[in-house]
Amino acid sequence: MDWGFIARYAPYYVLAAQVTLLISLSGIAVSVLVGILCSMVRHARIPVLRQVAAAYVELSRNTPLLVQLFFLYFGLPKLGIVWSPEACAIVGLGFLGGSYMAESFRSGLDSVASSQADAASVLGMTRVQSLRHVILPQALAVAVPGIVANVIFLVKESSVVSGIALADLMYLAKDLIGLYYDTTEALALLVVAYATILLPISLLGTLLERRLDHARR
Amino acid sequence: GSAADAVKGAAGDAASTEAGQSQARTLEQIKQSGTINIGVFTDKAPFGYVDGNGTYQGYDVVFANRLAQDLGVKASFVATDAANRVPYLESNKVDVILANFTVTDERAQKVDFAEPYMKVSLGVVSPTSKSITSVEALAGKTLIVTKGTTAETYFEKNHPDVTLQKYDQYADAYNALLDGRGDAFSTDNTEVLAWAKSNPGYTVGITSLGDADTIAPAVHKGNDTVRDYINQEINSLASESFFHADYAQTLEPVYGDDVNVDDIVVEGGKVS
Amino acid sequence: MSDATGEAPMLEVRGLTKRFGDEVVLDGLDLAVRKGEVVVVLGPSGCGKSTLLRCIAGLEGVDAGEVRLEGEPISGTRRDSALRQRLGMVFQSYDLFPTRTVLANVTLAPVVVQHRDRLEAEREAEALLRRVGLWDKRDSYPSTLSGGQRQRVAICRALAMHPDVMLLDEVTAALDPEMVHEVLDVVLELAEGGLTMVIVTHEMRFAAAIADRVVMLDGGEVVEESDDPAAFFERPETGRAREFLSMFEYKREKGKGTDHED
Amino acid sequence: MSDATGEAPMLEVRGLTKRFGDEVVLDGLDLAVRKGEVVVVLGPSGCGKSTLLRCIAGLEGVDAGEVRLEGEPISGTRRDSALRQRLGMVFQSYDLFPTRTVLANVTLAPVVVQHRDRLEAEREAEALLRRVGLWDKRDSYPSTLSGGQRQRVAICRALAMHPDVMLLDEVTAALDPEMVHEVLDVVLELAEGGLTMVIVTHEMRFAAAIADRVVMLDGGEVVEESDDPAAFFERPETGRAREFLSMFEYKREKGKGTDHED
Amino acid sequence: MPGAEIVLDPSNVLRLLAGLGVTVRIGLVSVALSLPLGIACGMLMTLRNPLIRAVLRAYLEFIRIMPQLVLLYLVFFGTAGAWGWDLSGEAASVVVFSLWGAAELGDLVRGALESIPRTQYDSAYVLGMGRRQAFARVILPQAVTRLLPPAVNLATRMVKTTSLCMLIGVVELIRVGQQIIDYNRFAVPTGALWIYGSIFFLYFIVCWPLSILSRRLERRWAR
Ligand SMILES: Nc1ncnc2c1ncn2[C@@H]1O[C@H](COP(=O)(O)OP(=O)(O)OP(=O)(O)O)[C@@H](O)[C@H]1O
Ligand SMILES: Nc1ncnc2c1ncn2[C@@H]1O[C@H](COP(=O)(O)OP(=O)(O)OP(=O)(O)O)[C@@H](O)[C@H]1O
Ligand SMILES: [Mg+2]
Ligand SMILES: [Mg+2]
Repeated sequence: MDWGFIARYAPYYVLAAQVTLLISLSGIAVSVLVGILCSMVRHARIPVLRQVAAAYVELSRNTPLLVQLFFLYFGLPKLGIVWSPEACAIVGLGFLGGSYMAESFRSGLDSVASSQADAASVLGMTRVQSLRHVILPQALAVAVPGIVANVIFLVKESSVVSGIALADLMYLAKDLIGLYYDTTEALALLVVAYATILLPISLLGTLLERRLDHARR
Repeated sequence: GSAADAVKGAAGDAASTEAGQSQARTLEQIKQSGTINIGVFTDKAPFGYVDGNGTYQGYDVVFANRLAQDLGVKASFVATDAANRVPYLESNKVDVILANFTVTDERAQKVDFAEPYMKVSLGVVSPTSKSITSVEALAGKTLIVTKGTTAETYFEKNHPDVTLQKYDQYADAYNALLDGRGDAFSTDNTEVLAWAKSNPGYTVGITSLGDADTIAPAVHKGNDTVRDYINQEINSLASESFFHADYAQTLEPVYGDDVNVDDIVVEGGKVS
Repeated sequence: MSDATGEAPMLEVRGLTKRFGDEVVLDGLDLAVRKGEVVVVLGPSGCGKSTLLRCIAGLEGVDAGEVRLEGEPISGTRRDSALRQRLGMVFQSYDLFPTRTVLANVTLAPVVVQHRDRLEAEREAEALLRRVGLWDKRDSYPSTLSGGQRQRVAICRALAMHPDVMLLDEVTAALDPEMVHEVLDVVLELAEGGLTMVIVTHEMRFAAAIADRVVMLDGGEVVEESDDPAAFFERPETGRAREFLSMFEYKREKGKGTDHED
Repeated sequence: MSDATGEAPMLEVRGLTKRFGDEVVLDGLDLAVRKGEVVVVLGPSGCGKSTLLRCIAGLEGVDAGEVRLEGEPISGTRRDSALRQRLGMVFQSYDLFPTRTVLANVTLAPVVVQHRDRLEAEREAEALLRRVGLWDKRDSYPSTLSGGQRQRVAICRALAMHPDVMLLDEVTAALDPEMVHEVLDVVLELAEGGLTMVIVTHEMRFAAAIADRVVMLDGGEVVEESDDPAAFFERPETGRAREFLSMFEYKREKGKGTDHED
Repeated sequence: MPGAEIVLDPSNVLRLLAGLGVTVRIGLVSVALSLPLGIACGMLMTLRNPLIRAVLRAYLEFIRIMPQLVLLYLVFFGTAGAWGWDLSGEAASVVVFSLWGAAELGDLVRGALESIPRTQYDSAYVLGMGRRQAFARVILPQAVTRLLPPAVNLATRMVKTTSLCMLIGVVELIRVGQQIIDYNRFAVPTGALWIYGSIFFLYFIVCWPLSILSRRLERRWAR
């Protein structure tokens, strides 16, 4: 191990980690929005939109992010649509993550027994009150492990954006390998960087799960 | 830069001793196996690319085929990226790299180069409408490069004021230029000249940048039997002006009369 | 079907018909419950007892007939919140809100629905929880309680809304015998306090003890009704009631087992 | 503790002690069951009834004491297959094998464990399933059956091994009253057929009807034992038994509710 | 729309299909290898041995939080740099996807085994079945029905993720597509749109049936 190399390039990894975080967090935010929209459309059984949502989920789940990104980044410009790498990455992650998030939300909603809505109703709650005070807190508690898994998944998948010239962690590592051929060091830093980002998320998820355990009986 | 170079040098030593645990195949072993593994580009026409039938073509590939033929073995091509060339050799994934590999000091610490068979320096291609004609004009602009190329190294070292946008593959880089994602693209001048010829609307505003470099085959560090054989081959091919013929077959259709063949081709390893 | 005195009964069901698809579950059913009366509804599984309570509570729409509360018609599921508050209901499944503590379960609806002051709601919840012996569990989550404890909290939660009528649907079906007793003691106490209740249960001894009136459903109709529960359980009049009650009797030709010995 | 005639009882438990951690669940318990006898074990929740049956079946190891089958000691969990086959057990939860049909559930162990001929095993399964009225369900999967049907199949599955003793642990606790009857009728029939059984149940009427002997556990010991179940249920001798049986009684000061009317 | 000819040219179609073949081959070989590894892993995880548990837990957690692309680089370049291993891109991909599949499948197997109620073991025991009989006849069939839907789902994800192999130089579907785009850059300027669109579609038609299968199995066995 070449510690000089590591000392010299570790700060670059910090910068690249910021890019990774920024891109994945934005992508996750979009995913959550898409996921809520999608699960609402499917939960409420809105006609046409429901089929559109179902088709979207299939497309999103059965194609790789890399191909989705290449299509957005290199394919769309041929139609005159040129998006920045950041835009492509966030749209791509949102497109991919949306269906995963929708799935988690849906299973959360489904897991709430219908008797809970009945109980709220006989207590005189309105639909909105029942959703806000009774259904959503429970649905969320059940959905949390899935959501955390999706967050980890999306941060991991964000490594693919290096392919469209976004200077994330993976991009930096590939670059250093190509420039200086210090493969071992570049990869060691890469592993440490991802572990530093994802281990806390993973641990936080476990903690959260335990805290919400009483909500799942 | 010098401290960094020292660091890199030390790292190079460490890496080569570590990599030494794996033995490169000798010439004899290659002959016995009946195939030689050669790393080539697949997306860098007219030097190394795959044609409409899926066959490897180009200036480097013609030489590679001849090398294999004279050795009496089959050429097995391995697709490589610019950035993968050194790791491929270090891990013996290929016996030889024939992928427009510019000879540099950093690389020479990691791999052994044979005699050169081409000359290059860097060129910069940009849209004719917003042609970039000097390095100074690049300041603050976005320059597309491919990871692991001499262009990347050159601009990283000498022009930190230029924003680099890096791609894994040449194909991606060219597409990015076509889609207007950067102001210009830099790589070997031979490459950009060839490309600009066939892409109307693009001009090579800077035809020669940095030091004039050579391009040579490379082998695993210390794999002398193979390197010596290649050198011997390059020398003997000079008698039949092999690389001129190669040029006529693969590059001339692209360059036409604009380029003087002797500005590019090196015969017998002798840089004129 | 109103009272002899002409005053409207607290709760009245008239010609209630309810279908699920082609299946007629309730078929023109009539039932009136006076203020302070405890009516126990009996009947075989699937005869529509739960459906009846759910129609009364407004959880299911009705296909024909109507439900009246103090003479005012309230059929249909789209009744407003004020009306729904007048009917309290407790279900078989412990349907407490799992993400809230015991105290929060009891105070949620008073605060959110009735806009009562939190402190006042908590004071009342304290009184209710003390009555069922669960005040020291106020900060526990439902998942940490036994089934009997959960049902007692569910009863408090319904009572906190001051309902005019309580509907109890097999509130002890999922409980161990001891817990059954815990819960039914609370219900007996409510009956003694004069609360109007409609109770579905399979605990025959409990039914006999608590009922002012017993109503037996079968085939979507009332097949037997009695103001004298003791008599109903001793000498049911219809064949169906006898058959139903025999479900709780067992007979064995004794002696065979011991014949084998030696 | 053996029989007056000197012959060893079918099943005998001597000084059985079982601890979970620091908790002593069974404390030197003695019990003998004669051939063909039906013993009902009663007691409050958590008193160790299930633990007793599980120790007898070899599902739990014991800390002291022993279990004997026809005089032969069989304590411990590592007993061999032949011995295990002599004790059949049915659990509260429907524990059928969900990936196999009803028929396959009943024939699996005879074929796999006893290496009996498949056709012969199926012929016997047919007889058993007809007896419990489920022969036409032979090709159904457990998930499509009602709880009562599942328990009847579970009983057939145990019977197909020709056990000497059947252990039934609250086999009706998760069932609706009608289904309870379906299942208990089958058990009554087995008792009449002379099968030796140890039964844990909370159905007091059933217990009174089926028991040759009633054993009440509390605090890890037998607190009351009676060869005359009728007398036990009418006039329990110990305070504990009286207290336990009172769990099934309810009393209400009647009339209060009706006072309110008008 | 101009440019469609690039994906109608028979030789291009054949090349793309050959690329898809490589993709599917890597996916299938990895799935096949991760099956025994994953089952072994899952069974080991149900053991009470704390050492085995800790080791497997660490393995699982590492695989769980590392991007597959990082793992590919680790195995492809890392092992070459550190130990001079000569793994081809395809071999490295298979190694990575098998290790990843084994970890994820192991967790599924563990979950399936642990989800089987205790009374199932008890019933088998009181019926006189031996440990092996009980496992083979009672536990395994139930575990498999619970396991299969998520396992098929995992296989879909594995096939999908083989797209990353292209970044370590494996000439698979995407790389072939890039070669075609590059070669036809002048003749068909809109090639990228068509080719990436086709690749998108090809992945979809390979993965979609697997997704459907997984859902069918799930519905069938939802008991
Ligand atoms: N939501 C529903 N959709 C379709 N059918 C239903 C629905 N709810 C109840 N039923 C049917 O209506 C009939 C009566 O059901 P209900 O639950 O009211 O019976 P019950 O008397 O409460 O029985 P149990 O004693 O088992 O609780 C049953 O045949 C049932 O299958
Ligand atoms: N596997 C176990 N580990 C620890 N404690 C146990 C275990 N099984 C039972 N116990 C404890 O042993 C005691 C007796 O349990 P057991 O299930 O035998 O009671 P039971 O009489 O069958 O009660 P119930 O009527 O509720 O079924 C209980 O306090 C229980 O908590
Ligand atoms: Mg009901
Ligand atoms: Mg028990």
